[in-house]
Amino acid sequence: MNRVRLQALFDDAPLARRAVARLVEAGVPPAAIELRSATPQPSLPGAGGRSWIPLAALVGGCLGALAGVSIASLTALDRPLVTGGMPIVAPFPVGIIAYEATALGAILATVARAVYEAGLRPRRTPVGPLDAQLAAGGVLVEVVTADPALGRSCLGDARRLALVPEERPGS
Amino acid sequence: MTRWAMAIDLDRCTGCEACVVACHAENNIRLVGPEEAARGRAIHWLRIERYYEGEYPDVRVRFVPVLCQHCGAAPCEPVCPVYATYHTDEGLNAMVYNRCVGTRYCANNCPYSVRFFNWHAAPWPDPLQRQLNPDVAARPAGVMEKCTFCVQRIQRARQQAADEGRELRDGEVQPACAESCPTRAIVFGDLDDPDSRVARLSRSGRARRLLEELGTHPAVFYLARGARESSGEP
Amino acid sequence: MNPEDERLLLAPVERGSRGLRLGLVASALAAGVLCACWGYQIAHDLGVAGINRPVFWGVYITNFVFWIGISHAGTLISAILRLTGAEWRRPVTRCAEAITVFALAVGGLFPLIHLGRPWLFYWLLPLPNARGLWPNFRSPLLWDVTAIGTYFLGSSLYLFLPAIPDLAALRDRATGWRRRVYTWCALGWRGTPRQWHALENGIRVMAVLILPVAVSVHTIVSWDFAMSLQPMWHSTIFGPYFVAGAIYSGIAILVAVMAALRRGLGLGRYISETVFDNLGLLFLTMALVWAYFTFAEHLTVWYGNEPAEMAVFWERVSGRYAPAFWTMVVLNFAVPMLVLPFRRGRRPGPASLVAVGVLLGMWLERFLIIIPSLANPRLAYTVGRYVPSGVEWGITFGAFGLFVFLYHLFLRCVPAVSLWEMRAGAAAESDTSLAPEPAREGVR
Amino acid sequence: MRRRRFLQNSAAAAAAAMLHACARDEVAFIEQAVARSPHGPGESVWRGSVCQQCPAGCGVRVRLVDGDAKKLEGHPAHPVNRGGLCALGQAAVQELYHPDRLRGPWRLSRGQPSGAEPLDWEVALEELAQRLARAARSSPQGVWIGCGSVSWPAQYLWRRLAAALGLPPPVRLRSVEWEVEREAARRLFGLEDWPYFDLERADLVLSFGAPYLERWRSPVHYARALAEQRQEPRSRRGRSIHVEARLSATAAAVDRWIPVRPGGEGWLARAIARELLALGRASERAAAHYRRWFPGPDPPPESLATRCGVPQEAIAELARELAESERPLVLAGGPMAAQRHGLFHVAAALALNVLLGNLGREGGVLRPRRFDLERNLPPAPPLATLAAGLQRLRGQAPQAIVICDADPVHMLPPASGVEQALHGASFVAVMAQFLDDTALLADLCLPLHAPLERFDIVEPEAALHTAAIGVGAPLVEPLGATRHPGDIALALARALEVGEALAWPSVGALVEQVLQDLHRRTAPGGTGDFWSFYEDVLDRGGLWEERPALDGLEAAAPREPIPEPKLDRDASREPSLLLAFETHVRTAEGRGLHLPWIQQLPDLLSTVMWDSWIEMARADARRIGVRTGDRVRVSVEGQAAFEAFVVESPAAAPGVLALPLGGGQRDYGRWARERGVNPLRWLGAGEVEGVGLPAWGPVRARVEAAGPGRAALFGRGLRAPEDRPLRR
Repeated sequence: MNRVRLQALFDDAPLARRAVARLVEAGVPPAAIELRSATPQPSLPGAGGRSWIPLAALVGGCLGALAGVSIASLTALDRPLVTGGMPIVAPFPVGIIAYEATALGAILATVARAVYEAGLRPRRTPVGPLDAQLAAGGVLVEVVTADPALGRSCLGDARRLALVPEERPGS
Repeated sequence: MTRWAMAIDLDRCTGCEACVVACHAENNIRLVGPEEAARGRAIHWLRIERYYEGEYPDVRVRFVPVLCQHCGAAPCEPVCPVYATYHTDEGLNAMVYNRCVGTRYCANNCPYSVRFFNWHAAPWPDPLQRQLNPDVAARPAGVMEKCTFCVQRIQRARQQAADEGRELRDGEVQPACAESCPTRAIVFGDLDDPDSRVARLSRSGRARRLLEELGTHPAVFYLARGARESSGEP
Repeated sequence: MNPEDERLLLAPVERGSRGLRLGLVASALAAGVLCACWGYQIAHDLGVAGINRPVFWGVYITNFVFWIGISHAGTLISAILRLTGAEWRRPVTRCAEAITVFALAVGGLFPLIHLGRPWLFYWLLPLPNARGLWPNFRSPLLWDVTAIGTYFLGSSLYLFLPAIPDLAALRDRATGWRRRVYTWCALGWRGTPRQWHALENGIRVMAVLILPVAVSVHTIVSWDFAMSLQPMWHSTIFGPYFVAGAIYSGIAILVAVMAALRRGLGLGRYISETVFDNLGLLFLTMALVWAYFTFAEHLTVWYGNEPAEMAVFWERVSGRYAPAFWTMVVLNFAVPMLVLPFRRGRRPGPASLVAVGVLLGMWLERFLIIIPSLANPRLAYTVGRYVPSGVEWGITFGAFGLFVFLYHLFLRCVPAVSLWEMRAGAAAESDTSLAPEPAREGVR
Repeated sequence: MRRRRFLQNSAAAAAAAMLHACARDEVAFIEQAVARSPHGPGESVWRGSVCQQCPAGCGVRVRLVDGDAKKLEGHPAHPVNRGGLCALGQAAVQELYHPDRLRGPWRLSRGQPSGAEPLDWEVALEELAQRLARAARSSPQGVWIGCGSVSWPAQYLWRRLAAALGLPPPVRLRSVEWEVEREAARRLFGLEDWPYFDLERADLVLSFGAPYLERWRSPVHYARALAEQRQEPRSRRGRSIHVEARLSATAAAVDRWIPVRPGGEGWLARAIARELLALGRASERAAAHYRRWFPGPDPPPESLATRCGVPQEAIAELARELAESERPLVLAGGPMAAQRHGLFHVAAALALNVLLGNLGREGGVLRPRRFDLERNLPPAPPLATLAAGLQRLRGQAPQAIVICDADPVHMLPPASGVEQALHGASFVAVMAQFLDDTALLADLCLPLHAPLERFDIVEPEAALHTAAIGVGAPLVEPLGATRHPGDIALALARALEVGEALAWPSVGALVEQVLQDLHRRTAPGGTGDFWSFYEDVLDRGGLWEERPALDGLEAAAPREPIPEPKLDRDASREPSLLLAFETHVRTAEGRGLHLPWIQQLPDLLSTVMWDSWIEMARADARRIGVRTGDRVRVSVEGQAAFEAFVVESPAAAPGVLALPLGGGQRDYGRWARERGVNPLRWLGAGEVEGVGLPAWGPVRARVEAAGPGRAALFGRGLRAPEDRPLRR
């Protein structure tokens, strides 16, 4: 029996939240529900929670610093050429290199972590009829279910409602 | 341990510039031609700087032969990103042509302006190339060059001494400039050997060094004009 | 924010315009000049440039410092504004960050252009190699390489991260190959609360991280000079001096670019007078800071009265370079002081004119810092002269072309004003939603 | 041993094969030289030779690698240069490999580029022989031979050839001032030679115009002497004072420079003499001599002071210093000698030595010592003096002119009439290494060996108190089909059937014979193996007495008085005075300027490279609105003359313009062609009184701005930063 994808566009976050509540009561597994918006909606479920990005930045920074110090000093020791009467491993330059490397490490770690936490990876995403209107504001609630009636029963107060037959992989 | 150094007696120097041509002949220094020379691209590893003091009719002129000072703490060395210039353990400020990528930073950081850049490749119209010194590399375009204290002569002398199984003698190594000098104003030798002529001259009361206050520890000593005092001078 | 705003902001990307196409072609030609001149120089050796002995560095390094300075517009400013949560930042950030990335790209070319043997540039990178030799990290040039590398990477990511939602929006509207490209770029962005959360956190942390890098970059550029013994280079305040100058010129180009976008793409509604008014105040402040540093620098030299330095000093203020020097003072100080304090002076028209003047002035400042010092070395016998050659001017001009070209490409690919941030801004104004409830478990 | 056999063989071979003898024998010699060297390929071989860049005759050591000459060094033991070698000498090796050297005989058409065609030596020599024969037949006086070569064999063989053909003796081609100095020496000291000035042992050296640290006589020798005079063993540092209108490199290097009014040198000398006589420093006899040389009444001190432009008290002080010093020495010469009153200037100055009584004394003026090379050779009349030669040239236009290794067109002012004569003559043959201004006017151009390619003996032209000769042997293969000028003379002798008068198969053989003679005379009792002596001489590149000797020198009994200039009111309306000067590398001969090393050598004071320049006072420059590096147009005595770069000098006297000698060659190779200005072309100034040579010297001139230029200056800075005037 084929499943359908229900899309409901709500004007604001509270309405959307209530709709989600109804769906869950109606026994829809939370995993089947997805919320989307064109602007950050801090009040939506899932928007809170703690983020490990700062920690990642810290770790990345430390690794970067380590890399910086080692590359600046080990390469010098590898070819111990004295120049300008300076020590072979000169503290100031090593410090400067380490400083930049720290920043680099932290930046890379931050981006990587952010992408990971957002679960982003290059892929196609199915787009329903209502996605385009999301830009004008509001919150989109999407349910993948076997029973189209859910739409009317739980998502009645949506501004717009749409129903798309779910294309099966392989069919 | 050897530390090569030079002493130039300004009381003997008459500014005849024989040393300049000798340097060209020894080190395969390229001809740049009038146009390039007018653009400030002439290359003279060794130059006689002249400074006027006073105005006509009572004018004095000072000559200072200026070449690479082979500084003990050379400002040109640390700024080279590719180690094209570095310090040998004999105190020479060595220049490795084929490491150079031509940032010209060393030249900017040399307070003595004794570093030169090869803005173009060197032309040697035939048969002029037959004069080229086989012991000295010709420089490609895009690299720095400067006085080497005639390192090739140092090598040759050391080789010969080794062949004869003995130490280098004082005065055995003579850079082209010193050897050509009509007045014997230029003395070259090992500063670490307290009895070498150059060492004794460096202790003379007339001895000065160029821009010493910058802390570059130049290896070239200039003996001021005027009567020598007996102390120590050979 | 309604659909026709949307359409207007996306128009350059989706439909383009005659003006844009023309600009693209023109700037491409200008960039061509750079390629042609550089090619000629590589073929005929660096001798075709006007640099000589003792002026070993000329307009190439001037351009390098200038463009790296320019790059401080975007990232630095947008980061500061984001962290301070200034609302008027919303229309500014994107086009500012873009300036950074492209200015860095252009500026980064010049160290290569000025190399005697540019094909060996990779010898400056710490790569394992046959010569068994690593680069010398004691050289400020290596500090440049690391700092600018970091800054370029960082600010590119800092431009990309906030652009993801807009790329997704473009993906959803595009078709054909463009859709495929955007799909890849948008990293499958869907706009779920969790994604928004991660994105905003990421941006905030990045803003914190990029600031010290930006500051360090131009400090290190200044150290290329300050580390040397050249008269009037060996100065302790060069770091902050250069950073101030960089931000100053950065704001100048930001003002100029935004005025251009405003007229060219008709974005007046978003890049509003208030934006210019605020930027103008920042601009004025930096003018004062720059003037303060310049004064301090010259005062200390003059009062110290050290012969070698005085030679350079007089060369600048009353010698061969006096015309350039006083032009710089007028453009960078007098004019801004006369115009920017007044609200009407901070309007797009006058402000952008002042900005163009300041850009020229700052270029001159870089020139005046580099050339007179080199032309008057400590041993006065070797006094030098420097007249840039046609090739050098060609490359200088071409660099501007290249920048404009890259910026045009950018306008054709990403909306110049961040859609979602504008939306968020609009939403924030008209936000009447109730206090958020605790989020439900397990909702993705 | 192998050496001897080789030489005998080669000599025999040479004798047998007439014309190419020399060439073959030389090649053989080189092969031998290389074969004999213990070093393999790529190794350096050092051989002795003699420098011929100027008449000083320095001994050199040549570094050879694989048959190519790489570097020249001074010979440490040679009395002339004692190990030093000047810029020009260093550059000789570049001349050897100059791409524009003449590598074969040419038929030229008097400067027209068209019609120049290469010839075989046979043809060339044949033609030259016929022309000479014909001219000699019509009138021996109609053949004019000029010789500027410093090679003794060249001079001797050409003198000998001229004699054999019944032609007048060849003319010594030297620049005017050399001849004037010689005339002064003849009149004061009765020398047919240049006196030697024992500078090293003098404690006060007063020089009038003589640029003895630049190019005068032997700059290397005198520079070294000055250095020693200042320092080596002596306890008290010697003093040196230089009198000249312009601050020359010599003036800059000595302890004190006394600027005089151009043309005032002689009067300063007279003023000093006056003081010395007053101080009673001079002996009766000396005073008497002086009175006969300068019979005219002494002008009053103040007038003398104004004539030389030196304040009276300065003169008095100078005289006192001279009078008080133990071993004073006065030198004179240089461009000053070529002025109209050059003889007066030089003589008046040199006469001071007589008054100071330092003739023939340590640190004084000495009689030069020479090996008499020709004692046991077939006699040949000496070279005619330049004055006599020019006399003859002006007398009747010669039919045939032969010039050997000199560029009279360039080094003599137009008034000498050489150029017209060359144009007028029906046949001109020039022996030269390069296509110089004289060769350009030739019908026949015969290319010469470079010194390192040939056997040679060079006598220092201005001899020392130590007899010395330099001996050169062919050390490198000739670059082209070139010859030794002496070998050309020998070939001509054979072709003209006077071979028995010049019976040497080659110059090499002549050199060998002379050395044999010298061996007999110098080696104790003529003992010792000649061949080892010969080899030793060739290896050292010469033969010289080990220690100097003091040969007495007396003041010559004055015959006629020295002509004094009469005070002529300067009628000219031109604002400034233009004079020419020598530098280390720029002489009237203009030799060396065809070498890039020399062209690119920054002038010591102006730092100009690659061109001529006009030196002037800053104020004058400002007045006409030019600054260093700009171009100016110079007009001499009212007519437009030339353009040159301006160089402001803090040492230039207001109203005095100075222009370096040399330069302005029409060809002379790619690096000299049309470069700079030849002052002699413009500075002609009547005749040197009492010598009969065309004078050149200060002329009235005017300069005006001719637009900005880009002079090639190596150092633009004039003063050390700490000397910068304070700005207020």
